[in-house]
Amino acid sequence: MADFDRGYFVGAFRRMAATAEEHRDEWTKLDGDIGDGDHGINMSIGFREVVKQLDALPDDTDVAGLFKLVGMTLLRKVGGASGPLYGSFFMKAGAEVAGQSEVSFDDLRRMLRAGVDSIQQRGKAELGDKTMLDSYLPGLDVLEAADAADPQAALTAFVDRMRQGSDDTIPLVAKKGRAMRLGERSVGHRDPGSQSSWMLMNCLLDELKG
Amino acid sequence: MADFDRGYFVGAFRRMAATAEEHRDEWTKLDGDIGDGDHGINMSIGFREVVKQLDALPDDTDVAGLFKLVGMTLLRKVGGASGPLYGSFFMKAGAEVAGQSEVSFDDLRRMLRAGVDSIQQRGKAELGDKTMLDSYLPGLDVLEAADAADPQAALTAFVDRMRQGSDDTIPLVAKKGRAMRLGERSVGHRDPGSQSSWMLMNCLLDELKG
Amino acid sequence: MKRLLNDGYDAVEELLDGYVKAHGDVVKLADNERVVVRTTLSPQPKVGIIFGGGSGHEPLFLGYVGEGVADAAVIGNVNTSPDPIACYDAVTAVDQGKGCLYLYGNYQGDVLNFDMGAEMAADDGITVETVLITDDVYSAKDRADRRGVAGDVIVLMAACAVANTGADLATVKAAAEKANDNTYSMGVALSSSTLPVTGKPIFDIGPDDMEVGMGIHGEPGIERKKLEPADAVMDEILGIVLPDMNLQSGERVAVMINGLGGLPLMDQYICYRRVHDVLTEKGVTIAKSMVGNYATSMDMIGMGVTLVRLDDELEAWLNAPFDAPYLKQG
Amino acid sequence: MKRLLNDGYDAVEELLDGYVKAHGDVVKLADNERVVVRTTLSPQPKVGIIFGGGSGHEPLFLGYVGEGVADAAVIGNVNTSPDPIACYDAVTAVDQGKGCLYLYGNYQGDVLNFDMGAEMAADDGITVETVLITDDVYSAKDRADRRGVAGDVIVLMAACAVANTGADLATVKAAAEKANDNTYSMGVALSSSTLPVTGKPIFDIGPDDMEVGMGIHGEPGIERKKLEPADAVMDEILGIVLPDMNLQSGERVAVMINGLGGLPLMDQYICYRRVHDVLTEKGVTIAKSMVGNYATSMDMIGMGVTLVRLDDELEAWLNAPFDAPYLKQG
Ligand SMILES: Nc1ncnc2c1ncn2[C@@H]1O[C@H](COP(=O)(O)OP(=O)(O)O)[C@@H](O)[C@H]1O
Ligand SMILES: Nc1ncnc2c1ncn2[C@@H]1O[C@H](COP(=O)(O)OP(=O)(O)O)[C@@H](O)[C@H]1O
Ligand SMILES: [Mg+2]
Ligand SMILES: [Mg+2]
Ligand SMILES: [Mg+2]
Ligand SMILES: [Mg+2]
Repeated sequence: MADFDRGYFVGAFRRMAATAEEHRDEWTKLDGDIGDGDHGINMSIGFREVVKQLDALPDDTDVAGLFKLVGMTLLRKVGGASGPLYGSFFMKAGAEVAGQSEVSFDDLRRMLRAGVDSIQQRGKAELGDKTMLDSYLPGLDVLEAADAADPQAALTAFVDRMRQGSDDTIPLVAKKGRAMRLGERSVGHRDPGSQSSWMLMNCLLDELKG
Repeated sequence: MADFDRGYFVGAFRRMAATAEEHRDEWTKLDGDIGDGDHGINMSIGFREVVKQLDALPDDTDVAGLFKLVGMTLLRKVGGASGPLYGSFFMKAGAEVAGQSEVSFDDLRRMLRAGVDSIQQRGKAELGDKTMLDSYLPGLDVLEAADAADPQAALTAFVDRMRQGSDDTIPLVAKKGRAMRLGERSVGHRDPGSQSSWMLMNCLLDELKG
Repeated sequence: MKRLLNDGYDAVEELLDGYVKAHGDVVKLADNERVVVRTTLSPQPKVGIIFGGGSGHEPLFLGYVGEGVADAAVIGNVNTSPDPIACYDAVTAVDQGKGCLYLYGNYQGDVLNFDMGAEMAADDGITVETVLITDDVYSAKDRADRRGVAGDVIVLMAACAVANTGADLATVKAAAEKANDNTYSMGVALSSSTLPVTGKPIFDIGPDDMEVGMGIHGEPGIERKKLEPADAVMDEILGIVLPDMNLQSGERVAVMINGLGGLPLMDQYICYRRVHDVLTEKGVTIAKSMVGNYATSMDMIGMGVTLVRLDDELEAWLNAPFDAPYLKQG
Repeated sequence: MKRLLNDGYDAVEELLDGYVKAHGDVVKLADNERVVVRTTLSPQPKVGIIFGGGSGHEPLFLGYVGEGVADAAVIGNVNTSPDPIACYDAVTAVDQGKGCLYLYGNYQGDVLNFDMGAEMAADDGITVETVLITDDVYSAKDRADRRGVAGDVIVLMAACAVANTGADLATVKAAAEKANDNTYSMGVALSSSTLPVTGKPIFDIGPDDMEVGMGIHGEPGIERKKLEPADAVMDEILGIVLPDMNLQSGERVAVMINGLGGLPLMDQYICYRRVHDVLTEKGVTIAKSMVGNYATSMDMIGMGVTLVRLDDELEAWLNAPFDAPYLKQG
């Protein structure tokens, strides 16, 4: 059972920052179709600041501290719905492993569950409301059911299921967030947060693959 | 020597109104290139009102009164440089034949000269300044030199020379009006007022031809 | 469409820096660079009025910070709710011991962030109440679900008029709620705005089309139609807003025509004219008129109509003296 | 670009009708439908201040008619000087026996028409003086040949401040001349405006181009260049204006950023910021700042910088109290 240390997570966060930059216009376009066209831009603004923070990361920062820093940075810089949601996600995830310098794969699963719980607590959305939860929730179930002996396979299944969950948002009528007011006009469009969330989680997998 | 009565001039003014309408966008485009893009629009605004006035023309209006009415209407409705210039042109032209119900061809030549004098007096432009005077002035010289026995031929020569004068504005550097501040950038463009003026005078000819 | 910017990532900070430099006699940045506050607070302690939302709606929200108007504006990224720390910092910057009122348009992102700010303030023992502005008639059937558009300014005026009397937080909140309950808006957009970071429009729209029910963020409207003459568009808007507010002959209203940024004042007054004529014809009295760019979407071509049903109290609030760079009267 | 109008031929009349309906407490139409006048003139007789020019520059000129500001605005067709009868009718509507001052931008069409108006007024025994506004630095080498752009508002403020003291016509005229002599503007356009009658732009311009030295009528500027970032454009403008006005360290100025209509306030404040920083760096004091759409060209995307060299007198004039719908201070 692999251990995930601070270096691993720093690497994953740098990948997330690169992903946010690379997919900025794609996420923005998705949000333009059924939202206000800022999702990719704001995630890129947030992760640009994350990179600055990582570049100046104090040596004594542990995993919990790192997650708190990333969460707070997103909270401060992103705004909108996804700022507090992603911010809480990372902060709550980190809080699960306070004081630990390394985390086990089971710890990681607990972290992600805690993070997703906080999204749900803050945003009060349900499965099928056409939000990022439509990728997170089914993904987490798969992750938790997976064999802990093979984290890479488990994370692969997790991300694949999240991606599938994102695809599944396309035919849905939005019930939360800005797209909600579009009603039937939201049908046929992918939810932008479901796309950004699987792509960000995919960075955990990529960093593990190295 | 043909006489020109009120009916002739009413007909000519209606033709001018139709011409202003038809060439509105062309004159506007010319003015857009080196001016402020309003010449055709404002002439069409003015002549639309002229038509309204003609439709309600009091029976006792003589030629001088008709010209005064048209001049005043353009003065009131056109604005810009061409409002007072065309307005004065028609008012002064009419004043030459105060009290007459018909005018001779010689009267007509005097009218046009008086009108052009007033343009020059108001606008203080010279030949070659790239204005409507570059069509009017050489045109008038030809008209005055022409054989009074054949008004149609004389008016044809007049209009042809005006048209030529308009063509001749193309290579000029503007010295008056809005285009003046463009300096060399006005070169290569036809002066819009030189174009509208020959086209309007051409209506005198067309009405004569019937 | 074209903009005149530097790096789009710097646009909000440069806007705020430029704004406080231009209006340094009235406002400054709080310790938080996303919080615009009055240089000096009211000499008599009053409820702190905190107005906010995304940037890109200028003069909303920052233009309404000033004497007798908002005490602070909290500014987010373009079209994006401000962050919770800025929401909190605004409270600590302006609270005078009487508590604060958050006023912002009803968008989920804003609710999430402002609520977190209020929680943080509560931890400090400062009471923060919230009135969500919900004037956009076409955005939802129930008032509570509607978004806030130009009605933001109306609700702000009412809240500030009452706060300026020294009233307590509950009274100020009730005034804002009353104003909100009586405010009805609806708009159309003829173009998208252009985002500073991408330099691109948010959505495409045909040369002869308009988006009906457009908000002020570039969210799609509720319906896309062929563009019609101004009078027909006003008739269509009034045809929806008047029944929704059930406006009767003999009633009194305030009318606001709000330009979204790229629509000339000429067009806005032509729109106003039609609204005026239709209401007058209907026997409705227009007691107050406001025309201009109150809540924009940067360079978006479009406008909205806002009607406020007035009684004596509400009319007096809207006619109170205000002195902010973009709201001066009395 | 798109507009929200009815028949373009009716646009000016509908604008004026809408304007006086919206602001009926302040202004009305004179007997001439192209003349906007104050509903009530100053109780103390003063020199009548008559401001005017084409329409399509709103809020210029009509937006500045009000208490302590212009007594009348004379409005022409779009981008077109008003007619002489309107110019004359404005005089008879506002003259209080102390004569009137015509204030307008230096365009030949305006000179022709206003001069005729003044001649007609002279026939009635009313003295009308004229100050031509000539602030557009890039439009000509000699001040007397320059056109008037946003400086119109600066000169108006000075003239009105002095007229409000009850000063005689010569004194008011001298104040306007002093303000004009100290006012320097220059602008850029990123797009043409859209004409109401044709629904089309006046000129074409590439997606990456800007027109430098653009006026407010859609006349071509003096040079076409590649569009640059805001700071670079401001540096270019200041690189021309500052030497022209020979501005020295230690001097004091008013700064106006004038939006041409389609440029968001966000961009305008970003432009202001650069101008502020460059002037401050140079040791120049900014004693007054004005940012916004003061003199537009309908939906044209663009802006201008106006600098006014101040002495105590001029500064006091610009800080006088004004109360028109689009100019309220003090
Ligand atoms: N209540 C919610 N619960 C979970 N996710 C949500 C909720 N509301 C919105 N989201 C997610 O946030 C995304 C939009 O983020 P963003 O564009 O940053 O916010 P905003 O709508 O404020 O502009 C949506 O695509 C959706 O996935
Ligand atoms: N001083 C002048 N003398 C004669 N004609 C002039 C003069 N100034 C301008 N014009 C004519 O007027 C035309 C422009 O008319 P118009 O577009 O209506 O005026 P404006 O420049 O005020 O918009 C020019 O093309 C020119 O022919
Ligand atoms: Mg969004
Ligand atoms: Mg012209
Ligand atoms: Mg947003
Ligand atoms: Mg003109």
